[in-house]
Amino acid sequence: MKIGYLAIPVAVVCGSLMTAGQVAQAPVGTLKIVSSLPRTGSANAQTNTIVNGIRLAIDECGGQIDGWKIEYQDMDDASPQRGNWDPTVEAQNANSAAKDKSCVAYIGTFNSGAAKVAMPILNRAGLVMVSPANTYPGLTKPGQGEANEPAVYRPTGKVNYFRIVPTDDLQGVYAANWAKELGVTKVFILNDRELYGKGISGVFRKQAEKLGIEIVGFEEIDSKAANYRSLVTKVKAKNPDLVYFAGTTQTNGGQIGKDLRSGGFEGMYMVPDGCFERAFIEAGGAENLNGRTYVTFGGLPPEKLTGKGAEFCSSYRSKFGADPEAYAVYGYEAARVILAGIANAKTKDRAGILAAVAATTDFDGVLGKWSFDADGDTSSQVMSGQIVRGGEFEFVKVLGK
Amino acid sequence: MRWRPGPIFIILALATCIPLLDQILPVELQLSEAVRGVFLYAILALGLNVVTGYAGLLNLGIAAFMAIGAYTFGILTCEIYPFQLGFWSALGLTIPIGALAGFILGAPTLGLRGDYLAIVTLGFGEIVQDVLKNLDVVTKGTQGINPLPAPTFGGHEWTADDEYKWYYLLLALLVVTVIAIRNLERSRLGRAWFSIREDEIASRSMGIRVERIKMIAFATAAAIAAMAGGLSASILSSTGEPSNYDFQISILALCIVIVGGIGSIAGVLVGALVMVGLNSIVLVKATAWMAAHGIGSQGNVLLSPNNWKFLIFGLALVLAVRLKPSGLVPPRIERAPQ
Amino acid sequence: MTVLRTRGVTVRFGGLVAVENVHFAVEPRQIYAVIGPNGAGKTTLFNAVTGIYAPSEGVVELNGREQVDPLTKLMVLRFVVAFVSIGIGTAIAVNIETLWTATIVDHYTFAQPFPWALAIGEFWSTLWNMPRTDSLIPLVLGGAVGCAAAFVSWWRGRRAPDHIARSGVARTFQNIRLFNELSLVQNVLVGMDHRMRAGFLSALFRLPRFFSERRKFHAEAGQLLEFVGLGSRADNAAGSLPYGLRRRLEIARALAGKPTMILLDEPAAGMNPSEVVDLMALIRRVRDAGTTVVLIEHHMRLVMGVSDRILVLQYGKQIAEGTPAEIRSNPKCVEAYLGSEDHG
Amino acid sequence: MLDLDVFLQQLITGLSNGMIIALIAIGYTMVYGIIELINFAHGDVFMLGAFLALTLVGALGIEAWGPSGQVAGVAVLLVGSALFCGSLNWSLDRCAYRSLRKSSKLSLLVSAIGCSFICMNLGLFWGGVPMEVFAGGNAAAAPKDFPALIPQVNLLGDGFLRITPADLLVWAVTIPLMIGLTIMVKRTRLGRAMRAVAQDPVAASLMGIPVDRVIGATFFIGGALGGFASVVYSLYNNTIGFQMGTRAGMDAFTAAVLGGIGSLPGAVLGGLTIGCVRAMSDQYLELRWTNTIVFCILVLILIFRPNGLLGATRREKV
Repeated sequence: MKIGYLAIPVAVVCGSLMTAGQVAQAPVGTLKIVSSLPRTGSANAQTNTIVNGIRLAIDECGGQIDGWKIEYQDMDDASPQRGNWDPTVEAQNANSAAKDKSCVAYIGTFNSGAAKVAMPILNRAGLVMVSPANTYPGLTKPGQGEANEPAVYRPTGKVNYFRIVPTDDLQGVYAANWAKELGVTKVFILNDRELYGKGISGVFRKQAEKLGIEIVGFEEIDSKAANYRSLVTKVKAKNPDLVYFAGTTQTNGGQIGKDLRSGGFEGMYMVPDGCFERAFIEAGGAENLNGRTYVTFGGLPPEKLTGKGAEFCSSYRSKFGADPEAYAVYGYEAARVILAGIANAKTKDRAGILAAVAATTDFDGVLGKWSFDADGDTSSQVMSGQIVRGGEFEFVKVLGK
Repeated sequence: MRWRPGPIFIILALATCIPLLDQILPVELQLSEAVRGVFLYAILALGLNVVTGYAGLLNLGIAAFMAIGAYTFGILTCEIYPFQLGFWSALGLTIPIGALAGFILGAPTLGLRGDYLAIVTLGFGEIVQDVLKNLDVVTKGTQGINPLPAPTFGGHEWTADDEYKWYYLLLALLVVTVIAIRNLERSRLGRAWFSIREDEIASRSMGIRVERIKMIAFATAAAIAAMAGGLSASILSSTGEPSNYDFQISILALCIVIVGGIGSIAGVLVGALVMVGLNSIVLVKATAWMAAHGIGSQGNVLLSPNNWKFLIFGLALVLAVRLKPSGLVPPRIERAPQ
Repeated sequence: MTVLRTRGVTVRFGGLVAVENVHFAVEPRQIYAVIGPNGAGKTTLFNAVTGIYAPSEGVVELNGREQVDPLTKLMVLRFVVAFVSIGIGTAIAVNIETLWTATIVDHYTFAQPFPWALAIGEFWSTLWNMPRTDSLIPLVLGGAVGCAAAFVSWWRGRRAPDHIARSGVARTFQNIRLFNELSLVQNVLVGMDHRMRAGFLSALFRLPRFFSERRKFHAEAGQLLEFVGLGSRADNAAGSLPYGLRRRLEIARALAGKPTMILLDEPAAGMNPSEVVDLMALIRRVRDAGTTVVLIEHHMRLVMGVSDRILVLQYGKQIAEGTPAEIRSNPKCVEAYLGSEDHG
Repeated sequence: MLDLDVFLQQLITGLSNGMIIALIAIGYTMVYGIIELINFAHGDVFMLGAFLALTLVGALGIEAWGPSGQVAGVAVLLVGSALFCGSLNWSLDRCAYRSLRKSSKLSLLVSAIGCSFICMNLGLFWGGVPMEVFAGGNAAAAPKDFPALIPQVNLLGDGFLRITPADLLVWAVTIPLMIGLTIMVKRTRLGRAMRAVAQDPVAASLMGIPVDRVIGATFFIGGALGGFASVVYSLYNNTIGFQMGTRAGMDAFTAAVLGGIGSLPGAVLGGLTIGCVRAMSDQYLELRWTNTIVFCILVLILIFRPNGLLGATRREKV
């Protein structure tokens, strides 16, 4: 897939979406979309932008589709005593969505671990679930996770879970390929011991081995540590060209970048899309990351978007007063694919909407033109590579097809 | 003496009515699922109450035993391991394994003075998470183990949809735990625990084997916490990830015990209702209501209701001990071991 | 047989010598008093006898046996067991990933039956064939630490007060140490604890044994409270008792364990004259019931009235020992202590 | 020789990290010594101190003060944060702990836990302040970059071994503070009063020592040390976030216990031990096992020295 093709202006989703907003009439009924994301605690910054994206998508269709009123509820799957996602709360959210007859779609979860809890519940309820952030391959892809995955998440046998982000197995491979292209011969791999980081680092490691990159070290960090100076010393002693950290801003991606610099490490630093947000640069300090920090991201960065995508950027900017982050794009896309599903559904109930969303093909989204495959994964395999320069992410190239 | 229903009985009797009430309430007001969480934490806190309330040993790592219970249950039942026990036998096994874990931690450290023991338990809570995360091969690391079975009755395995069955099962197990702990409390053992809490030197001089008695308290607490862990894993059908059993869970359990009334079973039940109720009922419903009515915005950090949750939880703790320093339902002396 | 004998007991706190070179012996069914001015080291001596402090020098013998447990063969066996079990445990724990892979992961295919016998055999052969550095080092290190820890805990516990109390020595405290939040009966029942046999399971499941034992000991505790004159308050909290009665409760609690010897630390402190008379009667009754009594007291009328023998301490040193008549006529004692006969 | 360089580098890192832990640990140990409270809010007070420091950096524009001006700036931050944290800790005592002196230690503990949550939430709000140093306050919960006011140069030239001005700052602030504090506790009237209250508050109050004021002063000093630590931490690590107090507090509490709770030199020794063990374990074993190793060492030390490394054996009066 070439850049030009990707950058095709994103067309109108469907006619009804546009007209419904203009026809002012009493709503036929209410359809509710809920999202369940960790809103309390450290992931709050990321989920804020997801929710902004969702709200923008709903506002754009005027809160109405075919005379049905679209309601949105923003649920929190974190609890104050945990300060992070809480499985009990996630189950509670999923159950209440399942019980609420007007609820037709579930946007979530943020953490793949939470998805494991929610998926069987929503599957039994026949509720469509679209995740803007889960990347653990086992949730959808047979043979990638445990032996019983993903069947265990589909007790009814039907696929109701979809995701619009590429999974770890893609990103790890692309990142390693890119590292090879950048001329890396020795790499030191780190991960944050979370589901996301462990997955990507494992794939990265395999691919790097395949490409003949020497792996001089593999460490799992403590994501709550105050600094990583002793780690940097260890890294420096091994003298790699690249340090690959599979983790997120929350799990100290910024701090590692900072400590690598202050510890005198001169090589490159690469991180996955969990760090593709302004907060990463702010946490790491632009002067520490500039010119040496590479970021991969599933899709094109917002500023590279044209047409419908550019429109999204400008309306996001005018509505929320800030540039959209990667997660805002994901949130927006997740909401739009659901709204399109609602518009296309023959019957405006769970089964109809689920069928419509599952049938999504050649969707003109801000992430490109893509479809859902039989497992519920996005067909989009576009990833882009960024470098941090001048305190901003700068687009370098498209990775993969 | 004529039997009068005590506060424990009244609380538990009221609890049986909630699912019936839910039948007539709209979805937003239904409580039974959230109350299930209260039961789970009540069981956990009852365990902690044995060690902290009765024996007076500050334990800041009770969640570690919950994690051990959950992972034991997971490994013994999940279809990706060869053991594949059923719900009841696996839940039964979490109890001795939890007790064993309590013994392993307790054996070298119970000679320590109060707060030295506290830091050891706190550290234990952290490393259990670390070990569960690091032993990928055994525990599947951060993936969590799933699916886990629910109890079967008459060949029908429950799912999360059978929520009232779950509700009553948890309630029944809570009642069993309450009875078991009351039996222990009102025995020679309970008396020994109380005496150690009151005055360790005096009880030693009366021939109480302090280390052994402390050890039993520790292991009992660990066993109950492990059972709570197994139960919670079964309800969620997943062990979740190791960091789901972190320090904050231990802290919540401790707050339940102390806010409710140290060493009082009724206190623990009330404490669980208040603390967990605040967290997973009041705050959840309040933020949902505010969001539905367009109150607050998330652009501003102060106007987003979710950002106030820590503050409200903290204030509740400070106010609770300020107003009721000995707990909401302090233990009554004449009810103590006889 | 002598119930209690000390040979040259000395207790030092840093540079301070609290008790120095004290020799005395208490015969069965005696009432033995230890007197001396404040700070003479009487309570310290009691603490050394009951194991709360370890004597810096000297030996305490109880019923003809040294107070400190000797290192028996059984103990040595326990250290060996600790070494082996903790060593093996450490070795398995350190290599758990390898073992688990060899045993479980390699033999289990999803949804296939699991070859148990093969897997268990594999477990042991893997453990056995492991590189010696992986298995022996943790085994030796873990075993050594475990063995050392077992030794340290034995070393600390071999003179423990609970151990001494269980061998039949009970005591009361100068600054009363009751369990204030327990009722009177419960306080006494704590004293009986080491005579009870019903264990964890019989309490948990309320087995018949639990009930029979509870009946028996509750009745006995009631009698004991009657004996010290507190029968009517059995269910009050100990913290609610007036000061004078607390001492009685302490005595009842100490007697509850059926001790061969009871040590009373200033039982008459804060009592009025009529209470002292009652106390004297009580002490005699205790002795008559067959228990040896050792007491520390400042109240001279009581001491002279009940004691069979008296030990006088001053600045930690033993200055006299003998019958009340001998002490009364000993000029050193009169000078040191009895000069202030009106005390208390 | 590279291996030796690596070892020395880890030692330097370990000592610097350990010093910071020790500085926080002293705050714990002082408060514990005097009212036997594990002051859970201490870590969060420390965190708020770091937020104040960052606010001062932004408000005063310290980054633009030039090399020598920045030294003055660091001094301003140290004083400002110390005063702020001291006062905050004192007010916590005044509002949340004082009324609980007579109740059980555990109620006090819960009050402290509550304060910890409140402070953490205040930190979250603070992160949303629309200032440039807080990245405009858009992402309140995200970690914040703390500008490197101290140049990140290697004082030892171009070799592998690095000592940066930040390392020197840590030592230059911490060591005099510890010496000063030890002298204060040993020599001054306040120090004597503190030790008296720690021994026996009732007796001390009978001797005319204003117990509440002495306890308040202890909280102030402990908090102030947390304030110093927060600035040192921020300048050393260059990142702050509203949840950093929990981990810092946990490490510091472990250090205080390891050294013998209540003992000032013990807290320092404990902090340095933990810092060095961490660094060595990171280097010679695997990072993921570091926490476990620290814990095992703690347990081992406590088995053989139940009162910590330097803790006095407390003999209960019987």
